[in-house]
Amino acid sequence: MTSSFAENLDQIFVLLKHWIVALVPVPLQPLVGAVLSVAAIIVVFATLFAIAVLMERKGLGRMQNRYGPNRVGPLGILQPAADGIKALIKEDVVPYNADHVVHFLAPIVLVVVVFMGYAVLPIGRNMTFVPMDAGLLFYFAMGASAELSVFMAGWSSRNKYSMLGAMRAIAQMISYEIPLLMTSVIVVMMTGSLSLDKIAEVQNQYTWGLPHWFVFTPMGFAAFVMFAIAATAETNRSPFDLPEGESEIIAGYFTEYSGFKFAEFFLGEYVAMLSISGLGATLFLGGWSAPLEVLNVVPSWFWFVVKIMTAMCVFIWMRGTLPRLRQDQLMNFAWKFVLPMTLLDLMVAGLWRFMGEGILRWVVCSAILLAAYVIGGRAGMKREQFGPRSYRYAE
Amino acid sequence: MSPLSGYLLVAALVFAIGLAGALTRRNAILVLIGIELMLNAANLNLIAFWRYGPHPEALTGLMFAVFSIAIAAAEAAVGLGLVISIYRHLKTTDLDEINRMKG
Amino acid sequence: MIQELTAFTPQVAASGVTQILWLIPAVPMVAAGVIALLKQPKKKLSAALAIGSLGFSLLIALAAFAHVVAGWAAEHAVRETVNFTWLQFGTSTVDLGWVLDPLSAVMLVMVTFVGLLIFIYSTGYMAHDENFTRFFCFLSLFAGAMLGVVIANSLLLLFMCWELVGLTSYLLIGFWYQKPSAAAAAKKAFLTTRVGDIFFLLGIVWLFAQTGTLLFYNNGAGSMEPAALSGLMTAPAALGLSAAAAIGLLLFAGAAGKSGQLPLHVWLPDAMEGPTPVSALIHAATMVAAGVYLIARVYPLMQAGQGTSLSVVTWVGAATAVFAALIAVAQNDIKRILAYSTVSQLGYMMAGLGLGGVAVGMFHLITHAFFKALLFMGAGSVIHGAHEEQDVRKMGGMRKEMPVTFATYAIGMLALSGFPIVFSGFWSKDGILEAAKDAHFSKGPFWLLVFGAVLTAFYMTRQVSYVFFGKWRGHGHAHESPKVMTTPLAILAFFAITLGVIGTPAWPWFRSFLEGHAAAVEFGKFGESEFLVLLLTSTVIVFVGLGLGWLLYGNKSPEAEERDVLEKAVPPVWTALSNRLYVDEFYGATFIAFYKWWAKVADWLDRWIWGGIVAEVIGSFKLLSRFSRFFDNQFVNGGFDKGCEELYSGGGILSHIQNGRVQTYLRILAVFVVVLAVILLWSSRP
Amino acid sequence: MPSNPGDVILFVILSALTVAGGLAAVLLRNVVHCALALTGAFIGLALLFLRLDAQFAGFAQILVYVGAVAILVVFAILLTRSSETPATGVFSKTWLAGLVVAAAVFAVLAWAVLQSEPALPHAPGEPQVSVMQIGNALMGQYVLPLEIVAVLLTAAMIGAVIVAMHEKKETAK
Repeated sequence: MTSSFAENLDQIFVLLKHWIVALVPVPLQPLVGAVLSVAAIIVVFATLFAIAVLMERKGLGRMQNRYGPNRVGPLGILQPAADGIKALIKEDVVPYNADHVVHFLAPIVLVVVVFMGYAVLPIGRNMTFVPMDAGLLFYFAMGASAELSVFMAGWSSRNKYSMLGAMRAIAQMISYEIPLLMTSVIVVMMTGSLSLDKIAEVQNQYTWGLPHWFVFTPMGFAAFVMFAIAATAETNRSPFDLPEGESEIIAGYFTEYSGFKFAEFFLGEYVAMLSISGLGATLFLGGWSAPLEVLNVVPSWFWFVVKIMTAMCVFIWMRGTLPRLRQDQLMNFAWKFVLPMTLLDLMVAGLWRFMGEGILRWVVCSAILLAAYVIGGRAGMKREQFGPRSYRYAE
Repeated sequence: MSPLSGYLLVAALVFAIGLAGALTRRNAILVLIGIELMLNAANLNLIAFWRYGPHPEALTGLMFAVFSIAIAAAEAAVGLGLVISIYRHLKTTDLDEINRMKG
Repeated sequence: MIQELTAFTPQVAASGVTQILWLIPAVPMVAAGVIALLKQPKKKLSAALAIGSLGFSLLIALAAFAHVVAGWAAEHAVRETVNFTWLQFGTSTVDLGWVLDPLSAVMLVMVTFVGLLIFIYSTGYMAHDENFTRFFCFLSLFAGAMLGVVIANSLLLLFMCWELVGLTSYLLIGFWYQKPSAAAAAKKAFLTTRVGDIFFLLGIVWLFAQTGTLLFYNNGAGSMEPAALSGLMTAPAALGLSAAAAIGLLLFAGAAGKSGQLPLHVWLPDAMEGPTPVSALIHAATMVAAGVYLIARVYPLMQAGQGTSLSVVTWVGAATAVFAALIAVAQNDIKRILAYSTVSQLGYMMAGLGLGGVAVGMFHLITHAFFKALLFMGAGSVIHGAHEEQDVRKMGGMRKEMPVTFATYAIGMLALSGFPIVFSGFWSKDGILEAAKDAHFSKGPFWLLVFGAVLTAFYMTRQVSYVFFGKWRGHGHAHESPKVMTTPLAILAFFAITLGVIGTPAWPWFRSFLEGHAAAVEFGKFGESEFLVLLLTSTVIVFVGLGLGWLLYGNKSPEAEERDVLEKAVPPVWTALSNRLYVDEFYGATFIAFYKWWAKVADWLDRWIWGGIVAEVIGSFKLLSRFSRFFDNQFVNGGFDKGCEELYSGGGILSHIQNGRVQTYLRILAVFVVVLAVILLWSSRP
Repeated sequence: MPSNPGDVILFVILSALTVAGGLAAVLLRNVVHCALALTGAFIGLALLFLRLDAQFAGFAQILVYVGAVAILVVFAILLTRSSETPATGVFSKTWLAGLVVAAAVFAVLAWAVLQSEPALPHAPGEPQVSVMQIGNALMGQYVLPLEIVAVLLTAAMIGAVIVAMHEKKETAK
């Protein structure tokens, strides 16, 4: 009885959807189903966005030894609502010289593209909007499209700061997209599938009550670390928040946005963070699977949300802790450390496949990665002799 | 009309548009854009033939398209690098002015 | 006649540890490569890399050894191979592979373990050398190559690694290439071993021609397995030998070169010019053992030689043992004495292989590796302590200043001399003597080996008396070496004593392990009269040697210029011995002189005969070309120039199309595509 | 299989998007707008690929063209300062000849397609191809082309960097 109850609870949203869909005439059913799913995703993640923003503001406040928002509602918890209303009713200022059409399209493209990514994320057991064969590829295709919206925003504003911010953002996103892809390829190599459902499914196994998450394998762990770094950079979060470095270029590519369009960018950024956390959780942390076998009674979607919110906390924590990188450090880090390490990790993953079962591959793979990370880390820690930096323009 | 011929016509149209762009625009980058369009039209042809051909399970057309996409990426990188390099030497990307071999 | 070496059922499926066996040589080689790429003064890192890699190899070797022992305990004869095709030409293939069996497992553990100790010791010994990094690069490569020899399951792979060993030994012996003597010694080592290697290569080619495979073991299709061997035994060769015997002898020639057997031993003492750790590594544990190991590896082939090959091995070994021991008596360089002692002990091993089988020879190889490494490193420590002095006459009384070195050196010396019961050398040498006594074809080797044993004890006593007893005759003050050097000594000393346990007649564990049958403890064996007689005999032999040595040299402190006791007694013999029985001079007068003469002849031929022909040919071509030029100028060019002018003007017209506008080109291209398509469509219209 | 009206409408919409994007990419005066319109055409093509059940190729198209090529193009535009509309015409002096040639090419191609209409197959092939099969083919039958493409991409990357790199010595002169 309890297990059946737990199963029902696990599938409650799926059952709910089926129930509602069954109410409408047959020809309309696919359409209604799709609309329901999209609406659910938008509502749930917009809510999570609000919670995340509040968490960030409160948490950062705590870290910086101040209160954070505490006026709107009890303990300030209604602050996101206040922010939203403010953004909606604010005047929408567009620069005179701006390219109006592109300026208008940029935030829309960003939000659409970011929400598209959720189509393939398995939010719970049987809870993927479009269970696609090449889901991972789709996710990255959408992620790559986000760069274009950044360019559109930066270029159309006709503002040097916007342009600089956009260029920084694109350079950074392209540089870190490669390690992001490569780390995912490691998971793909281990599962043999590009489908995120399959990846989550594979990790939902237990030995001695412990889950088979990829983060618990040597190269999975190494890949997870690299993924976390690349994801932070990909979402332009501190310490990689140069594109919006307020002390240098005001607010980067969305300097010239105000009101609701600004809110869209804000939303896009946080939803992208949530979605990339979701991807990370799916790839490395077992997606919706419970951390212990006994905890399987708790619904799968709950675990997914717990995981992405934990990741958000880490994002916030990093923002409160780490100073911002310089542009050349950022690029050097991407191309000279993260990428080579990821490639090495990829080779180790291959080695892992070929070494077959047994304890030996654990030892060998761990040893190779550990050695590489220690040596690479030590080499990277050394102070280089920074001379005057030289820049290259296409003059 | 067969759905295949529809795809082929669209591909031909896109190819012609790309060719027209490559033939009429002055800016070297626009010429490259035209070439990309032509390549894409060819890809559409390949995939359409693969889908409607007698042996889709052989994957030939699809593979051809996938490789063509990869090669197009290389082509774009080198082509745009050349444009930048030409711009650096001649301070222009206008093809009507770029007619010397000597930099 | 051909019996498998093992009594248990063979188990051939390769286990996990066999699959990764290739890592054992590969890791040190990779480490060598990495060290070679390092910046020059990175001493710590290079030493750490070399030692770490060899340590890693040791771990795998231990795992492999444990695997083999486990198999043995479960009464499987483990012989696991991994083979793969390397080359394919026509229908025949050349396969490479590696093998894990008791023989290779034992060697792996010995080489990695002794090598590791030597590496550690080297960090102390070479600490102040400016080419420290290079040294460890070579050392690592050497160890890798040697391990490759050990695991090889293919004669070809073995030969490749064998040559790598040769190359790295050249590099290491000539490490101090600024010294002309070191450079010369390196060259000599390289060339001398090359002589043996040519025969070795001939043997390989012959074997391949006969059997079509160079793999040792390949599920019944290998060249060391009964099917191939019975073919070899029947195939005739020259001089009434079977092919098996002839190939065996050729391989033995290669082994003789590497292991310093009689006519080819000359390089080994000269190789002492290298740094002492190199001497220890090359001459104790690895390179010279490679020859012995090779014979052990191809032992089935040797057995198939109907006694011919094995008796040659025995006689050469026994002769070498006495010959080198004799020379060792009259040497004054501390390392040279040890070098000749090594040659002599290698003779014992060869004789042991020839007489008693793989286990007897290999047991002496293993115990010898430990105590000879110990002695060499002890000698290094002594040289270090005596301020780079190598002449034993200029030392003395060092037991007080260098207590640890003295104690360990004494253990090594007693082990080498075969001091009864306690030391490992006694048991291994005893095994050889016992086998020699039972030899069916001749008693000659037995007496030679007994005489050699007396000499061994004698010259070692002489050396130890000179170095550690009497009074100090050197300059400056002797001092004890650092911990990093003495600790390996202590470890080796421990094994020099305890290793004997696994090879006593009462518990012949080693023999049963190698030959693949269960071992039993029979203390009763000690009581058997036959054994007691032999025990007594060898004890007497050892004590005669020790006593004689002590009598003549004990506690005396002769000055350097003073003539030796024996020299006073029998001057001509002493002169001959101290001049190494004139072997080098003999070679100089015969082979080298012949080569010099032949080189002159070749030079003359090159200059006058071949050169002359070439010059004539060139002259005639010159003449021809003159004529051809004349023809060209007069007839061909006229018409050609005309044609060129036509082309030029035509090109002028065409060049108008080439106006430098890419879009024009593209347009022309497109127009012609259209034209082509139209033609195609028109022609294929239904 | 008679094509149902929904499919036809969808096809027309996607084709219109593609063609419109292509036309805009070729015709617009501002080069950045051209690049953005090109992206539209790419997306349209990717959707057409999806209609043809070529999921992998479609997503690869978006990833490569929208994520990389389009970005490269806009970078090139910015680096060569082409983003301002030039005062002189954007079309070359010989634009009419170009247009005629392009029209001729389209005419020939369309003629060829229409002429072969009766010979074309109407029903799509049955088997749905999974990404797994594509992966197996890439790592099996097509592994050599894959390796060559890898080498080509590396060479192209190095070549592009070298071609576009600033030559320091020349500026020093």
